[in-house]
Amino acid sequence: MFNMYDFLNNVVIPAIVYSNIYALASIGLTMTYITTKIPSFAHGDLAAVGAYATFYFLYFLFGGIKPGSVYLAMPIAALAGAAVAYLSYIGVFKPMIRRGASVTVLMIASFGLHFLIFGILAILDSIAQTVYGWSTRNYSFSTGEVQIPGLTQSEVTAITSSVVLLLILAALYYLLNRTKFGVVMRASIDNAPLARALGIDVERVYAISWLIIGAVTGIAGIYMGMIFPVTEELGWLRLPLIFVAVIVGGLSSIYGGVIGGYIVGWSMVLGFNYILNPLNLPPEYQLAIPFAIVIATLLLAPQGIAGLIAARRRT
Amino acid sequence: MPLLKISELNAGYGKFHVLNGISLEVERGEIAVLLGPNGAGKSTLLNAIAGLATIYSGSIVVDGKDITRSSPSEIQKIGVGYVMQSPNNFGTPNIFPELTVRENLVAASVGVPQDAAEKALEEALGLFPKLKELQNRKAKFLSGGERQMLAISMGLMKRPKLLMLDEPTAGLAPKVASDVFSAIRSIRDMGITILLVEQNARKALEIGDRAFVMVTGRLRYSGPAKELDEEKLGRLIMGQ
Amino acid sequence: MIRDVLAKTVALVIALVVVGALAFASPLPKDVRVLLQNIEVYIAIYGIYVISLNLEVGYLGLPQFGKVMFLLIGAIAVGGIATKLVLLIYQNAIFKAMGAYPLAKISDYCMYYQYSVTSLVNQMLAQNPALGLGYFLFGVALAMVLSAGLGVLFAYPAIRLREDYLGILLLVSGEFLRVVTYYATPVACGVNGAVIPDPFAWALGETRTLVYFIATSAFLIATFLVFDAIGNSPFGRALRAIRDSETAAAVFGKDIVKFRIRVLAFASAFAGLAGALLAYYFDYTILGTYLPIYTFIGWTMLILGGLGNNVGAIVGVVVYYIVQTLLDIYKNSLQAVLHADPTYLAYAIFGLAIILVLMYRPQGIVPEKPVKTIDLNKVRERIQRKIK
Amino acid sequence: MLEIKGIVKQFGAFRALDGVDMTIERGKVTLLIGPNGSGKTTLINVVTGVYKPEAGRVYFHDDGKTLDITGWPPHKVFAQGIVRTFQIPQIFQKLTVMENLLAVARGQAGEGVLNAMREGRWAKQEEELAERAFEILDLVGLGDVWDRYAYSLSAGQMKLLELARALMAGAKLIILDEPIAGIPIAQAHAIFQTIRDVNAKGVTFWVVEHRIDIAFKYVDYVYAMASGRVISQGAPDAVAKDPKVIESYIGG
Repeated sequence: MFNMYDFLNNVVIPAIVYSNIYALASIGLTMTYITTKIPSFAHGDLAAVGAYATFYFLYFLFGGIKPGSVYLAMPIAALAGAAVAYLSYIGVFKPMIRRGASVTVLMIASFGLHFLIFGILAILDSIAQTVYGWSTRNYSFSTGEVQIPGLTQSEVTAITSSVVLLLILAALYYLLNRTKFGVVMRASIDNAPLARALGIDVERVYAISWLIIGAVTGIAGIYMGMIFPVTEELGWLRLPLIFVAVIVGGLSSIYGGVIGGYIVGWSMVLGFNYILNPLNLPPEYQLAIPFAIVIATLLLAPQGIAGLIAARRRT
Repeated sequence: MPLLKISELNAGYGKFHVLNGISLEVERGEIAVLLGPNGAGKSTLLNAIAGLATIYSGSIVVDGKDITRSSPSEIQKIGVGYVMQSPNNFGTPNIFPELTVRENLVAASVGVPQDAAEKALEEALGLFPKLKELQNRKAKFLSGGERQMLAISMGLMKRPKLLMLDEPTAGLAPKVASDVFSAIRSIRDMGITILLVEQNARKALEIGDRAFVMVTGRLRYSGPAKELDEEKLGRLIMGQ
Repeated sequence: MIRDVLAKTVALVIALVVVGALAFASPLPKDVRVLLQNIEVYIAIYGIYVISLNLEVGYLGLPQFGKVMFLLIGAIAVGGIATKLVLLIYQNAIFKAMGAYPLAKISDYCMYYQYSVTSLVNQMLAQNPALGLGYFLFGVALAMVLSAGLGVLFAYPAIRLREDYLGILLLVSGEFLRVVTYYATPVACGVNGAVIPDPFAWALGETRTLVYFIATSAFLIATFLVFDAIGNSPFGRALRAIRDSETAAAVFGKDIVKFRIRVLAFASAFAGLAGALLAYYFDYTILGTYLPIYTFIGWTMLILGGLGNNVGAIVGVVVYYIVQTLLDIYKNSLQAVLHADPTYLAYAIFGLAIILVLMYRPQGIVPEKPVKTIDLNKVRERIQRKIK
Repeated sequence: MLEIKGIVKQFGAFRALDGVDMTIERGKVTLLIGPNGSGKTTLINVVTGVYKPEAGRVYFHDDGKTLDITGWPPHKVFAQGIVRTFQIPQIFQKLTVMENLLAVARGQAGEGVLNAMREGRWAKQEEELAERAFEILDLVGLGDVWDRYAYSLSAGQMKLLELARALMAGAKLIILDEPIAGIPIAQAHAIFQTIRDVNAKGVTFWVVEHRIDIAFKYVDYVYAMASGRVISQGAPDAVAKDPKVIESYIGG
């Protein structure tokens, strides 16, 4: 018998939360890719930076995490993510791109960066625990979610994360399509040699896009922290799935990445409820479903969702 | 004082030497045409002026300012507009295909104060009424002639003193090409000096005041356009 | 065999003998020797792993971001398949002692009595060194065959695609295989981890380490010899040509897909060998631990040592373990200063090192050398004499 | 040696090649000129199998036999001994000059992964190849830099390396796409002199080049194309004076 209440609680709510998290993380990775052509292995770490910034800020302010307080910290998470992303671009990627580094070399540099950020976060985490007694390891942000009477925490998170995702998408849409900077940024992505010839400082445009990438991913880190334990591995462990979302989305459009995130989130939850559970397969297999999807995507439509949409438009 | 003065310029791309000791002057308010066979280095000369090629020695002075070592954006600020060939030597078109006509013009007005940019935009759309109708269409859906008109308008957005055009009529039907030529004349009448690279030498010499002929990276002729007849041009190009 | 390759191999043998002597038969304090012994085995195993990675990355320019998959396959071959074979061989004896057939209900075996069964099996294997050796070689060979096959299979969807797609696909495939095998208890006891019978159960204590040291060193030497020989051959030259310009290589008749498949199969086989050795040496394996991080540790070693040079690959492994060991030795004092586990410091240091090497010394510690097939100087002289 | 008959190549509504007839004589150096967009590179691409023509045939005469190679894939065209170079040199940057040559030799026994380990199977062949490679390098004037890395060469030397590599690959007909683009004049003359030297050894050349003032001095026969058609052909002097050719460059 179909039970609406179970369906909402076991399928819709978790699917929305997962999807929003992967969508938020995919926005940044897609932007990294379309601006500077780097499938960055350090992308997940930007989310971890956002999560840790939230922690330290809230512990510094309140000595702990109070209901609703993560939203107070959201600007800090965005700022921290933006700062680290900006430094990565200016300090590592920009000089390497200027020297003509190949995609593979940039990918290796990005995992060097992953090691670096990951190591620093872990050390800071230990210091926070041993010196200041802040128990940040394996903590969850769920207690920092706002409380709405009559709704469970998951339901609230499903709503808030959707609102945040929509707000970010609206802001990005406005920025890209309604501001001069947005036009310049799209121009730099579309035809960089011409942009340079027209006197656009393409590197500066990319640097600003990295600020945006870091800010959005830092915010994604807060929501990751609501359902996964916060450690320095918070983002890194999600990275393969973020890659899946981005590839399925087509690596060429932010909105494609969001759709990819939704495909990852829903396929995992639906697969868990309607394939794994009835067949008595271990729940961890839900990770394998998006992996299977990406392998199928590469076999059948390497250009992903965005490619399919573009192809339809052409015909 | 000439608007553009190039002295003993040697330039190319990295290891690839293209220009050998080019010296030339373009006066204010004239249309100078640059002719020569493919591979003579015409586009490279324009790229060098725009700051997009490697300069080994020599100097480029625009409006009394030495721009030999300046960046592309500095050169634009001094007043050099550049409409590249399409596709250019980076393999890209001279417009932004994914942007609308209007957005293309906005992108080309980077660094111009808001009100001046809006004025320039209206002016550009006034120069080519066709573009005004199409201003919200993505550039990739424009015809060849419309694309060239858009590219020329983009070159005008910063109100340059010198506008360089690289083969603006390549691949266009004769009727469309002559529209482009008359547009070039009206741009000159706005007081903008023009340096034009053209395949269609006959047409170019008709509208040009001064002509240069380049062959294999060297300047072979420099003088009034009227004095360059076709026979002479033919001999220059054929290397005899 | 090319003289240059032979000379390098001999140098490697001498180096291994010297450190072996230091570790097993020197007046050094016991704890120092034990430390050395362990590091040596790891260096030998990771040496194989990184040399095979070098053929893919350094020679062919293939973005092998799924390398850990083959350590995993090695572990499956040993802990999942070869182990079961031994259990099958001894099943009657086990039944007599424990009252159950281990393979009859695998989940019970994994959860309740795999330790006691394995210690029983080890006692029997200690009496039968020949069977132990056969079981060891079977596991190794199986790991190599499985790795070669699966390596090609998993790369196939993207083998014609751009480097970034291929790299990500390999990474994701590794994760796919890890998740699927880890949570399938019958493969290698899932979350419990599989206890692996010791093929050299007859050797005890330091002797066991010595046996492993000799075995892994022998494999390292063989691997080095094979990879350096094919690197310094027309084959190795063709790979580098493809790496430098796929367009030109294709124009001159090189079938790029075919070369990619050959290299993937060959290199994966040896990475699988490394995985099998690791599993045997550790005599225990949890498939869930084969995380992408080990791919990147391999890359770190290779980048530091020098891409495109097999000596560099080994140097990179050695440097990595020296830093790691120093951090281990000063662990406590570092911990006091840092207020954190020095392992994390290692991550940060290696991350920074990769970035700095890529930016300021992309050739690594030992730069790539031209392919040496025959003595070209001699040919040159001969021709010049002929002209005169 | 190469006979091109009535080739038509259409891209959408655009007719890039409009019935081209051309003959490349064995043992000669033939030059192809024409303004941008006249269809020169398209024609090369049709001959070397990159594009399939809508109409027309390409015949290759060799060893007394005639092969219809129309529409053959690139590697099969290559196998017949027709090698082309690219406008932008596609050399193997991190290989030495010598390795660049050895890497492209045909039929190497040591290119299989298993044979690679058995030196005995390929060492002798390698010696022979090296000898031939040195001869070719001496011929094109790169003998002194044989052990340098290719990336350290000058632009002119890179063009020579491309030529040497084509010879190493056993080419009977070498198609050069702009062999002296971007090369200083003295070196450009040296390259054409080398082309003549190699030609004297029996290799046929078909050269596309814009810098006609230099090229005309070194070639036997010239074809001029405009708008996808051959508009003139003959000895260099005659073509240079042909009003139709001058017109094509002036008229646009």
